[in-house]
Amino acid sequence: MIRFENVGMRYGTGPEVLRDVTFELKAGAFHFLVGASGAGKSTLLKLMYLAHRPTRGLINIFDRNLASIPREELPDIRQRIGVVYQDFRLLNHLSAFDNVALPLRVNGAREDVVQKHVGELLGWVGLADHINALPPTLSGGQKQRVAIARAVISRPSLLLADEPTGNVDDTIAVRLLYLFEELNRMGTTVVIATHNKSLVDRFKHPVMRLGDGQVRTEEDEADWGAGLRRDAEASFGTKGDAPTVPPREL
Amino acid sequence: MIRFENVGMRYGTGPEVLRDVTFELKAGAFHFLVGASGAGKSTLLKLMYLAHRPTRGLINIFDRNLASIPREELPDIRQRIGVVYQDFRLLNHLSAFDNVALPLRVNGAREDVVQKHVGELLGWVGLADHINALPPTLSGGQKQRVAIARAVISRPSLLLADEPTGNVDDTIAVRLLYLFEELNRMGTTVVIATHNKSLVDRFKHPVMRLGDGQVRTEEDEADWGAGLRRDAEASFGTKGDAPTVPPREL
Amino acid sequence: MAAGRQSDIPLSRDPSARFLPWIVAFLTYIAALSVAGYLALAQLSVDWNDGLSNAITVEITALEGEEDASINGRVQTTVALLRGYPGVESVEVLSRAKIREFLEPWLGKALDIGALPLPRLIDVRLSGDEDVDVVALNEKLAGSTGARADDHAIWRDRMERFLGSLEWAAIAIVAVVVAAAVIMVAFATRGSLAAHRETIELLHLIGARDDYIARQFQRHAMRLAMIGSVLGALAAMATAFLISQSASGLETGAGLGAETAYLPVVATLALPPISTIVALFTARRTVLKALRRMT
Amino acid sequence: MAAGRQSDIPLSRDPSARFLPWIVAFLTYIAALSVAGYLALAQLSVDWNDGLSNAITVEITALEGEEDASINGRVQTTVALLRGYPGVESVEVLSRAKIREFLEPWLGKALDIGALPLPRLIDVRLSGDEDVDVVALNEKLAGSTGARADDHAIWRDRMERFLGSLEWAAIAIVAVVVAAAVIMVAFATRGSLAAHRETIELLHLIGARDDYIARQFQRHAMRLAMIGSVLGALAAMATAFLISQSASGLETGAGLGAETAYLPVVATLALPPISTIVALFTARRTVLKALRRMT
Ligand SMILES: Nc1ncnc2c1ncn2[C@@H]1O[C@H](COP(=O)(O)OP(=O)(O)OP(=O)(O)O)[C@@H](O)[C@H]1O
Ligand SMILES: Nc1ncnc2c1ncn2[C@@H]1O[C@H](COP(=O)(O)OP(=O)(O)OP(=O)(O)O)[C@@H](O)[C@H]1O
Ligand SMILES: [Mg+2]
Ligand SMILES: [Mg+2]
Repeated sequence: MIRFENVGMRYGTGPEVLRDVTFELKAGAFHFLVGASGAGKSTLLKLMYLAHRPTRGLINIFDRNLASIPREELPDIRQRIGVVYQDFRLLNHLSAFDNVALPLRVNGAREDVVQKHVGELLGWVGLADHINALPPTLSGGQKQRVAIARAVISRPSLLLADEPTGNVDDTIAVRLLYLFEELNRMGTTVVIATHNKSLVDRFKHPVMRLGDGQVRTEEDEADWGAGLRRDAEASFGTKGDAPTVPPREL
Repeated sequence: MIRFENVGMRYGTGPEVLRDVTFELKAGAFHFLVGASGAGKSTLLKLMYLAHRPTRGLINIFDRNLASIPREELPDIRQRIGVVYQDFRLLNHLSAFDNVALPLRVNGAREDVVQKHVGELLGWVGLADHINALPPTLSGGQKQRVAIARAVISRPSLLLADEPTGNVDDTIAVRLLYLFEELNRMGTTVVIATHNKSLVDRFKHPVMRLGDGQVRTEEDEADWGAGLRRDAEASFGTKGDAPTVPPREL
Repeated sequence: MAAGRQSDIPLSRDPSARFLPWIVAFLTYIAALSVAGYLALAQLSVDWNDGLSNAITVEITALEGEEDASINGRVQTTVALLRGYPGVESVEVLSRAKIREFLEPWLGKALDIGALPLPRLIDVRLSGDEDVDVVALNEKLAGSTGARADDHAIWRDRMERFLGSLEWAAIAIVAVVVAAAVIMVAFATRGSLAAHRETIELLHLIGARDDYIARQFQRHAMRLAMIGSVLGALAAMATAFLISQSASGLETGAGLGAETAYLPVVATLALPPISTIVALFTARRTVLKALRRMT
Repeated sequence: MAAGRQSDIPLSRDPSARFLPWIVAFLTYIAALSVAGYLALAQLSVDWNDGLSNAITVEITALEGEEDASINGRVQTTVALLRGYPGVESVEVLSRAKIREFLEPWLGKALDIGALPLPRLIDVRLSGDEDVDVVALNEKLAGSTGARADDHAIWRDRMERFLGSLEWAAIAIVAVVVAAAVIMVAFATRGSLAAHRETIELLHLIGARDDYIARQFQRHAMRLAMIGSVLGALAAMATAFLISQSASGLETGAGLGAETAYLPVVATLALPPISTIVALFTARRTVLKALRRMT
């Protein structure tokens, strides 16, 4: 699905944010991405959703070498990737509905399909009362849920979520994680960057830890929680010492 | 310090977000403000930092009736209030330094004072390496820390923080809470809206819970943590059933 | 909702939405008026030219101290000679009153025209079937009655050169106007691109193709150009109408009559579609070029 | 850092930063040229008027069949009479060559001027110390030699009315230009206010006073207006210089000489400071008005 090999990334002439990042995500994997603030989680995700090119190294996505993909084919690939941006990136002049409908419409979906799916999903994330609200009139957590709905509406093959629960309470956060797991069960590969320890502890998925510009894995050997299929595995270039975090009640 | 009496608030012709909110914050208090997403936490804070006028009811701030304050005196009052906005509201064209310096400069502070304090504070929140970075080049957590530094730089009498730890990990969150407590010890009244349960549990300050447009208090009777002075008290109009949450290790 | 589908980028709130139509209107106005002006003058000159090229004026000047009777004799001889000349249709001796009428504006009231020994003028109309060699005619006249024929070749020549430069001026103005329009549209489009950089980036990341984005810009530019150019064309037509009205009140403006006015109107009507298409392609090219430089 | 202190609002990237200077330059250019044009023409008319009001032209027309000798006699008598008239400084009979020279452009080569019985013209210069009653003089001349005196009153009158309307036109143009400048600055400022609404709101919430915010806008508008008006004034001066250069090449433009050019230059130099101040106050008023409507 995704393979990084000795990937390095720097912004402009700054220091290398990522160095020698090597890992592989199998199709259907579900990973948490953790690391200190400024460690490079968002940067790593940016590389995965093709917002940046790496300064060095090799990235394979959907089994194709990123460097060899011509510009015209990028939209097709991007349409298969759903992203929850850390800062939401909602379009302020479009209603919650139109924001969520955007990926479908860009994809050329039929309007009746759009109407059906978007309304349903917005209801699921608890925004049935705010379907026609503009983002500036939504609360922080409501915006975040619109952003999540937009990322999953088109059932992407790859879902990248950057701190998707920073503005919602744990009840909603758990519900959103269930949504992601549901998608994952239907075949979507999921990577969630988060600072929320309790979530990471509660949902026992493999953890990728970013530190010193490198990725290490922390395979949690505990049981995988009720009914969660686990057909994903990640192999990492750098094997680090994986501190085991005790599972905790919410 | 702050007194709300039967305050109601609606946006435009929408439903009442806050209804009959009545409470009092004594000078030097330290409160958490919790509630579901969309409950009205940010709205309540907006009323406190004078970004909105209530649709009804009485607000006293710094022992003055808000309704009777002429427009020309608002800047003086606002300069005594520090705010961490949920969406940061950094000025993208100003460096981290200039963003943090803004309240001092608006206040007419001398440039040498600005230079000294701003650099020191940015160092304290772990951004010594990013003093001249523009916000768009900062990570989510780094932006949040700039926003916090800007809110506290002028040692406000009242500090209002809206979800100030949503983008940082618990280590940094705790460090930031210590900063707020330090300010509180020097006399600043603090109100922190947050979804982060573990923080609320760890720092044993009184909790204001927003639900159904009303405010209820949850006085946590446990010990107050190492060396924290507690000269604040809040009296609330509506006494609700306060679910006691067991303290938890981070 | 269906409308929302095609306008993810809120272009209608850009400053260009306010200033571009006015600029296009102004440019269209200029272009329409210069083309219309050129066409009207060209038509006028065709009329004049027709008149002039079928006419010769023959002049007989009084000699020092010559009697009226003598001059009249010379005039009669000349008329007879001209009547027999091949290609000549009609010959008319201009009356003294007519000559005076012609000269008065030039000489003014200060000079007593009545006291002047005026030259006699003969107006000769040609059939236009044969070319009349004016040089040969002149030699013949000089040899017989001392009359001088003038085929207005100088005037026609001047007129032609004048129209030639007018034509160039009109072409130049239209070229400048088109260039200015292209520049302004490109300029406005680039402003909008910069203003909506984040939205465009998001659309890209969602998987929108360049064409999807460019279509929104080109539709926007097209709409603004259409509004502007229709306004400008209407204003130009109103102006042209007013001019032709007040001109037809004067004798000199007779050539601007209604029957020759359809050409400028057609030219003016052609401008809005042209502007619209120019705006469309300019916006499209500008956007696609800029988008290719983005990821 | 100190610069950052005063510019929290990134106005220099607004579209107004690009278009406002050009508009102000254009407006200044128009205003400068109309004022300069008016002043130059007014100066010219003063010169002409001085010349005309101290001069009378006396005309003696040849009678039907009158001999040269007879006319010359009448001319001599008139000259003598004029020389003795109170207030007359000098009297000069214009030579035949001079009169011809004057008439030729009007009559053209087609007419044989040599054959015309030209009127005699006498140029009379007055001392200007006493008012000369032209009507009385005319009666006296008519009674004695049949000569006619013309004090150009009609011309001077026309000239005065012409200058009067020119003055109004210049004032109107300047008024329109100032109004347009105020509107454009207000317009641009409101655009910037809308574009930076969030930044302004934040500054307000931080405790910035309206004056703190308005100062940034007024400084910005002032800078743009200054750049624009200096450009416009320079262009106007260059244009005026070119015109006066080419005009002084022609005889008719003698009045536009260097010695009278300082007034237009002063007027033009005054425009940039005026524009700058107008822009400053317009921007300030616009911002303060808008801010008062915000919380
Ligand atoms: N556009 C950019 N230009 C320059 N530097 C950047 C840019 N974006 C990020 N950085 C820097 O790269 C580093 C990693 O940033 P990144 O956003 O990937 O961190 P993160 O792990 O997502 O942190 P957080 O948890 O705070 O969101 C930071 O030091 C940041 O300042
Ligand atoms: N500007 C606005 N116009 C209209 N409605 C608004 C506006 N701001 C907020 N609301 C509505 O008011 C309600 C409360 O919003 P508020 O932002 O106060 O919630 P919150 O408690 O801060 O939620 P969160 O935890 O998600 O930030 C929400 O339903 C929201 O949609
Ligand atoms: Mg991040
Ligand atoms: Mg909120």
